[in-house]
Amino acid sequence: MRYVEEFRDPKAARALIARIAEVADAIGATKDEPVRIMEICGGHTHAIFRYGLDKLVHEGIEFIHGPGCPVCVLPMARVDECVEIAERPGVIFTTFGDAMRVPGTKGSLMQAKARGADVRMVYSPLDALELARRNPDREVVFFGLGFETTTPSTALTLLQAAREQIPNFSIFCNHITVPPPLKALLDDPWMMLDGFVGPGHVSMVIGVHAYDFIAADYGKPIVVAGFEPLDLLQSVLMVLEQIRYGRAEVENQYARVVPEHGNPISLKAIDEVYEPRPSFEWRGLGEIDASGLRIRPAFAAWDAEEKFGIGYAAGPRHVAEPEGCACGQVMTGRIKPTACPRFGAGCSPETPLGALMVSSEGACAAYWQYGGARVAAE
Amino acid sequence: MRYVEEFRDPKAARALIARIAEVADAIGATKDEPVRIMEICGGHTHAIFRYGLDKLVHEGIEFIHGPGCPVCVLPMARVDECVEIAERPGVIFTTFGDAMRVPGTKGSLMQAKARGADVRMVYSPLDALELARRNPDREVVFFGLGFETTTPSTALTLLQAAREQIPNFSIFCNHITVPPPLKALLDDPWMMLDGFVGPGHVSMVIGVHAYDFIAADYGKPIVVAGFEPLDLLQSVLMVLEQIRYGRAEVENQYARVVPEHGNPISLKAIDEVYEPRPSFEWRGLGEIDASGLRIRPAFAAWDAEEKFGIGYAAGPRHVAEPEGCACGQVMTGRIKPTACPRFGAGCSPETPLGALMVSSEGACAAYWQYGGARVAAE
Amino acid sequence: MCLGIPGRIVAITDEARQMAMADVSGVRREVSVACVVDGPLDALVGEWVLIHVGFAMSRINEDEAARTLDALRELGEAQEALDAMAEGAKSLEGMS
Amino acid sequence: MCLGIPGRIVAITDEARQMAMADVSGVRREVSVACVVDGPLDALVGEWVLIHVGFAMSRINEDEAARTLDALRELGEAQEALDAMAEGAKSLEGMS
Amino acid sequence: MKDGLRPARTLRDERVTLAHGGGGRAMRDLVESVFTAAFEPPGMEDQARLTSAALAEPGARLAFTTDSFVVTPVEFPGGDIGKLAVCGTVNDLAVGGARPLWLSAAFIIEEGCEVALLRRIAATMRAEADRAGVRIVTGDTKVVQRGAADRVYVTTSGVGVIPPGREMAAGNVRPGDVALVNGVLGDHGAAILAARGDLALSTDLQSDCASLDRLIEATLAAAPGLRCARDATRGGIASALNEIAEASALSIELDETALPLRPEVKGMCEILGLDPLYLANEGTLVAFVPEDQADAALAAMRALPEGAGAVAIGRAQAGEPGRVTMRTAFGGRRIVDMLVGEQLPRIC
Amino acid sequence: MKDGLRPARTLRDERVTLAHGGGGRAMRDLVESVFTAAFEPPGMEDQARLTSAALAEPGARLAFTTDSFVVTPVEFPGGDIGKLAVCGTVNDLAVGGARPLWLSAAFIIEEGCEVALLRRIAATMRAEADRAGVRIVTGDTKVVQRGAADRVYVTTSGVGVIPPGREMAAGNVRPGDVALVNGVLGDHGAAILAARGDLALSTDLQSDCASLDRLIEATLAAAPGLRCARDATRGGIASALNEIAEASALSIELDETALPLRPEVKGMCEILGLDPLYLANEGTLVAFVPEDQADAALAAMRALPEGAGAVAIGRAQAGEPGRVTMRTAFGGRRIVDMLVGEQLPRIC
Ligand code: SF4
Ligand code: SF4
Ligand SMILES: [Mg+2]
Ligand SMILES: [Mg+2]
Ligand SMILES: [Mg+2]
Ligand SMILES: [Mg+2]
Ligand SMILES: [Mg+2]
Ligand SMILES: [Mg+2]
Ligand SMILES: [Mg+2]
Ligand SMILES: [Mg+2]
Ligand SMILES: [Mg+2]
Ligand SMILES: [Mg+2]
Repeated sequence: MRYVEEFRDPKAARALIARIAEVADAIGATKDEPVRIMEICGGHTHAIFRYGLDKLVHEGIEFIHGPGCPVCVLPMARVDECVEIAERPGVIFTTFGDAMRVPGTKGSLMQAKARGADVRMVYSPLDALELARRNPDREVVFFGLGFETTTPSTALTLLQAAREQIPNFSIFCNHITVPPPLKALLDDPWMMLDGFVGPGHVSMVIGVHAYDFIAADYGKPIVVAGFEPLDLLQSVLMVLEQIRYGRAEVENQYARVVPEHGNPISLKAIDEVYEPRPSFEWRGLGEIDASGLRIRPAFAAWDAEEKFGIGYAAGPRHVAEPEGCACGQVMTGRIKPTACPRFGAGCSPETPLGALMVSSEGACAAYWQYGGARVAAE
Repeated sequence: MRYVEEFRDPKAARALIARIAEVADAIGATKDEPVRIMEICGGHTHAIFRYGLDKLVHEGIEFIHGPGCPVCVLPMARVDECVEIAERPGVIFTTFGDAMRVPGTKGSLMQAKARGADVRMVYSPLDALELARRNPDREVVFFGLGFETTTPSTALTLLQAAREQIPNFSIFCNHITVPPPLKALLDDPWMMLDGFVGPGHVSMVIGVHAYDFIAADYGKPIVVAGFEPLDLLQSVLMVLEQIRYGRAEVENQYARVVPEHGNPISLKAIDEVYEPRPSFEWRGLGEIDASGLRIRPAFAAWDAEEKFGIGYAAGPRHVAEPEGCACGQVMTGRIKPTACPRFGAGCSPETPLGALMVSSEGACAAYWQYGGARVAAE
Repeated sequence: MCLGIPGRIVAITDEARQMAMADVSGVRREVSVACVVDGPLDALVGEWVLIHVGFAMSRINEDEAARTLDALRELGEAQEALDAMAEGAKSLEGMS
Repeated sequence: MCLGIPGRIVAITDEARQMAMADVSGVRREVSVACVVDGPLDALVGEWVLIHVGFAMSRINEDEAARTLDALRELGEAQEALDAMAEGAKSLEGMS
Repeated sequence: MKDGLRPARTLRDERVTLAHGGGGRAMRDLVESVFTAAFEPPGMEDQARLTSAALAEPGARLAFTTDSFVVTPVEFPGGDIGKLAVCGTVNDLAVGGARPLWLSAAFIIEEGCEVALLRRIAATMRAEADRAGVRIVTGDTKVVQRGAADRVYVTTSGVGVIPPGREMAAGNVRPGDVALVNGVLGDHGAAILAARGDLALSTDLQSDCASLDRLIEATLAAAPGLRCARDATRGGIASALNEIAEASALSIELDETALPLRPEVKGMCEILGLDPLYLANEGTLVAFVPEDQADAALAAMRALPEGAGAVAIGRAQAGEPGRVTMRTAFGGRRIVDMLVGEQLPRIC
Repeated sequence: MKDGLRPARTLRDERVTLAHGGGGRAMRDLVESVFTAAFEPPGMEDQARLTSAALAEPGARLAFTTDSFVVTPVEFPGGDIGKLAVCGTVNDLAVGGARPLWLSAAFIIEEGCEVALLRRIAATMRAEADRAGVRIVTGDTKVVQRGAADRVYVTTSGVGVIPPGREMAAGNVRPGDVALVNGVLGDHGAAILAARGDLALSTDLQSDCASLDRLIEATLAAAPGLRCARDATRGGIASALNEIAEASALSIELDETALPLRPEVKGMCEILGLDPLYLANEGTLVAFVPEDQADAALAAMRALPEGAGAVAIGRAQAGEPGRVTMRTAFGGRRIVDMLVGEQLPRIC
């Protein structure tokens, strides 16, 4: 697999690991006083565990798993609204598979499906649009979920629906943006991060300068990274080098995919279709200003919130998170999943309490599945 | 079972059979020159075979099986129209079970169901109306089929739908009336009938005087009969007695159920909802004037012909009957089923060519199932 | 044609829609009594009716039923006497 | 977040809708190329793109990829040399 | 968990989702908590491993049968699909003279099916298996999309042993043999028709669903000449008799007055225009015995609750091979043919 | 007909209707014309009656297994539901060391199903049964309403004989034993995902669906110490290994670089975010052999087409009972847990 397998080369990995260790030692990182690097993106969390990178790198490097999983930060109230829409007669509710198992107070979409709702997994919003074309007597709703990487795809799909004037298609928009929660994290006085590995696929759309404030305003290094293990290791090394030499810059490890200024066509589509919401609720993080997108009034005909009078269109609604769930603290890097009192004691992938245990991107699920907590240290 | 089992008493049956034999001998009926009595009604045909009456009575009595089976006389074109309606998206097509297997050029309703049409068997038109109430987003069509016995039930159901203003219910009206085809039969110069056993359940609605013309104009005896074996035997005896004494009257053997003037409420409902069609096609008999009913324009909203622009509303349509099928000749008593060249040779209940082999009331099916042709004479 | 079966009205279930519960040998079904009402609905309870496709189409006339049955019964008894005579004749034959 | 995978455009399937067939290790899927067009669609055939939820989101920059890989390869070779030295040191140890 | 051990198997879900069919832990939870908990199979390999002294006896034969059960509704007066699935397969073994030993049970479950329903079904299966002295030793579960099944389907297969020298077969019937049934006809079919609800008929009828292995052993003990038996399931007694007539190349004549029928079954048949001879039974068999053993066979049947209503209903005759007829109450005679398709309720 | 004999069994219908499930003549037409015509079972009683010298051998055990097959689409590259149903049950017998002898086959058919499809399925079943040397000896068909099944479901049960002294079981695995697979992983699951069409992915992948009885006999001959084998069906190789680890109270370590995967399977997994270790296989097993017999076992497998791609993928170890881990390409180690529910395609 071109552009994939080259970046999984064990020889180069060993070299990077050795260099990381060198630099870690040079800057005095130790197990007890580690350098704390947040990989913002759940995809990076997943890769770290899949390849066991956390165990391979110097013990003075601690990965903090950030909030960059759109499924994990989805608040219960939004899941409930998905279920409500899906259970309306005549609706075909389409979603990425990730969202099927996230629990709300009325259960998950998978459970709604079992109760009779017509919930279908799709690979692409374009497939949902095609379903709408083929089922003119049904209302097809697409659960628009994701960060800037995914937003252009739903925007372009909506524009296509508008061009074809497909009346029975709408998007339940839950798109969110990466920079605002990072700002919130950095503003938290309790926070102690030394650097960031940035989500490469977000920057593929928005470019690298969206993170300038991290370096400029907060003095933290950030390296925009690809998703293969060598990408991650190289990015960690680049963060460490910045720390070693007292730099705080935005660097681009993933230049093969990420243009400095992002993708203008994608950005234009986002801007045409969406506008910022005043605020949006993040699971575990609460309401964050201007962190969510909504469909512009011009496209209200394809906005499921307007069509069904649900969600923010019906006034904000808050649902309490399950008792004892420490998702918020895990997501902000305050504790490791294993430190949550419910981890493995009531909360497991079979019976997830929080979204972090549901999504395969979630830190808790990753700890569970790949044994971050359970494989005996080598 | 009160009012049923008393009329199945073997002792009385033997007495009736003996009396029938006496009278038959007295009037000189023989196997070669039999008295030919038409039981008009398919229900009577069924009972004759179910109880083996044809074999038990004097060999000088020949039963001629009349056209009184609404399923048997249903022309292929109407079956095709049923299938067309049933195959429209959103339609729930409801029918009595009898009509499920009748073949049209597009197969039967059962085959349409197998291809995907939503065809449901109901016991009563009221059950179809209830389906319409419960499925407001579907069009529920009831296949109104039957003689005067059944017509009041669909009329009252339609009136109920109109009272409740149920918009998604309609009746595909195929109701027909008994007297016109009898007149047609009697006008046929080829016809050689000596008397009739009349359909009791029709007279329960229309009374006995509807048959006055048979006695008055054609000089043939007719006895309105019940459906239990003693009813039938007694009625045959009554016909024979009329013949013996040269009478031609309308007699009522079934007075426990049949009032002389029928049922005024039923007659009123029929008259309110239906009007005669100029003519209607009968399978095997062709078009017969004023032999069918249609829904009055005032109730067009519940008339499936109007709603779907099908059937007589779309102009009459004729479909040729299958080649070699002698249904018409069997139904007019010209030949016995076993004389049909296709009987058992291409036409059997498994692969029926004509409706007479499909309906369990049909003479061919009765011959087949109960062995009229196949049990060795005792 | 037109399967009909005697049943007994055991209860009125819906005055407005003229619906009643009928019993046929222990099988119960709600039927319309619209065609057989001629006074207060309650008066139908206990009555025998002829049922077709979910409608009570006719009330059964008990007197007429009895009349027909009596005639048949007489015939049956006469036949029995005849049968007995025939049997007697046969056994006499057997003796000869 | 945001699973993305490199694939190669092998054909244009719908000019009007800007759809193309992409190939990922022998798996083919129709994707939108709306985000990566900058000229005639046909020019995309043969190009490598990064695919996410049915959209080609970015063209892969072969030069940048090569640059990154070269750096990694150098590192790897340096490591190999180091490994060999370590191995040598170890076998020397073994001899002692 | 924190110690790395697997959690104890629990199933908290109220309804089955597609996750329970995925081959993972959710499926194991379902299987262990619902099915193996009830059946207690001997081991968890992909196949049961079994030994039986009876099977090893010289001349003994192995009997093997299968049936899928798809009844609607899944629970009905007198039983549920699980009871049917055990009785049906036990009976298909027993009517061949086999002693039932082991059953398999495979479940196709519709997404959304209530777990509590599955537990009830598993419990009745275990209870009925215990009653019949068989073990459910292996099984399977699959979950299909909503709308791709009707709550749950059960397929059972059965293995039994036919003791040496025992040879019951439809082809063994001889002219003069008497046809016996162990009880009333048509209860199951009529009860299901009513329970389905779409004809809005209600009755107090119960399915006759029962295991008949004990009845057959008792009948064999009393009437060792027992030629054959058939459980009169789909297609009713008429179909069973037609098959026997065909296999034996004889004719069978029934006596209408002898047929045991409940008033409710007659009533339902009159209302809907059905013939009770074609209604399904699930605990009723027809057996043929030599005339001189008929009384002994009937007495043995009647000594058991499942044979309390046993009567002779007709006999086999030479000639007219394959034909079943019925002598009607007043001396008529009519063919009792096989059903063509299924019986449809009719108005006329 | 005019002479009163039954018509020859013919089936002219193109599609199955409810009439074909009614227990009457239409059903017989379907069964005889489609299924018994293909399977040629020994007799038409309600149960097959069977004898086998192998079963009578002292110490021999009977193996019994069942599975329902509900795959969508019913026909797919590399096979159809019938081939799956035969291979799956043959394999569930074979992996326990049994020689498969007899199968039952029960069909649940959706109203409207094409008769031609059923004929094709019956033909592949017969062909695959012949290949595996088993006979389909008994069966059943049921027809359900449209929308109450997905064209056709097949449940097969299998009976086989485990020769005296042969004892393969997951609990027999010992530390140091080597885990072998007979070929590439995940082809079936990936081929079905693509064939289903709703993700609009197309590949040239074929299901690996195959009978493995011959392969197991050959492996046993070459490596008599063969501890156990499991076909890695639903839940993939990961689930099979977890079950073995648990049953043997050992841990198993896989070597990521040794896992045989086709590029297309890797591609599909990358696109959808799936893990090939959890993809279903239908002709792939994992077997454990003592280390000193591993090469002989591999050689024996590789001599057969269904084992041409055989490789060692890991080994059993003492400690951490029940755990399966994988050594990643550059030395990391991660747990390979059982799947929880089913793998869902993901975007992130
Ligand atoms: S273990 Fe469960 S409850 Fe605790 S933080 Fe993780 S997901 Fe939330
Ligand atoms: S045998 Fe068939 S073709 Fe001939 S008259 Fe009867 S139904 Fe018609
Ligand atoms: Mg069977
Ligand atoms: Mg059976
Ligand atoms: Mg049976
Ligand atoms: Mg299984
Ligand atoms: Mg259903
Ligand atoms: Mg199994
Ligand atoms: Mg299996
Ligand atoms: Mg298996
Ligand atoms: Mg069967
Ligand atoms: Mg379907």
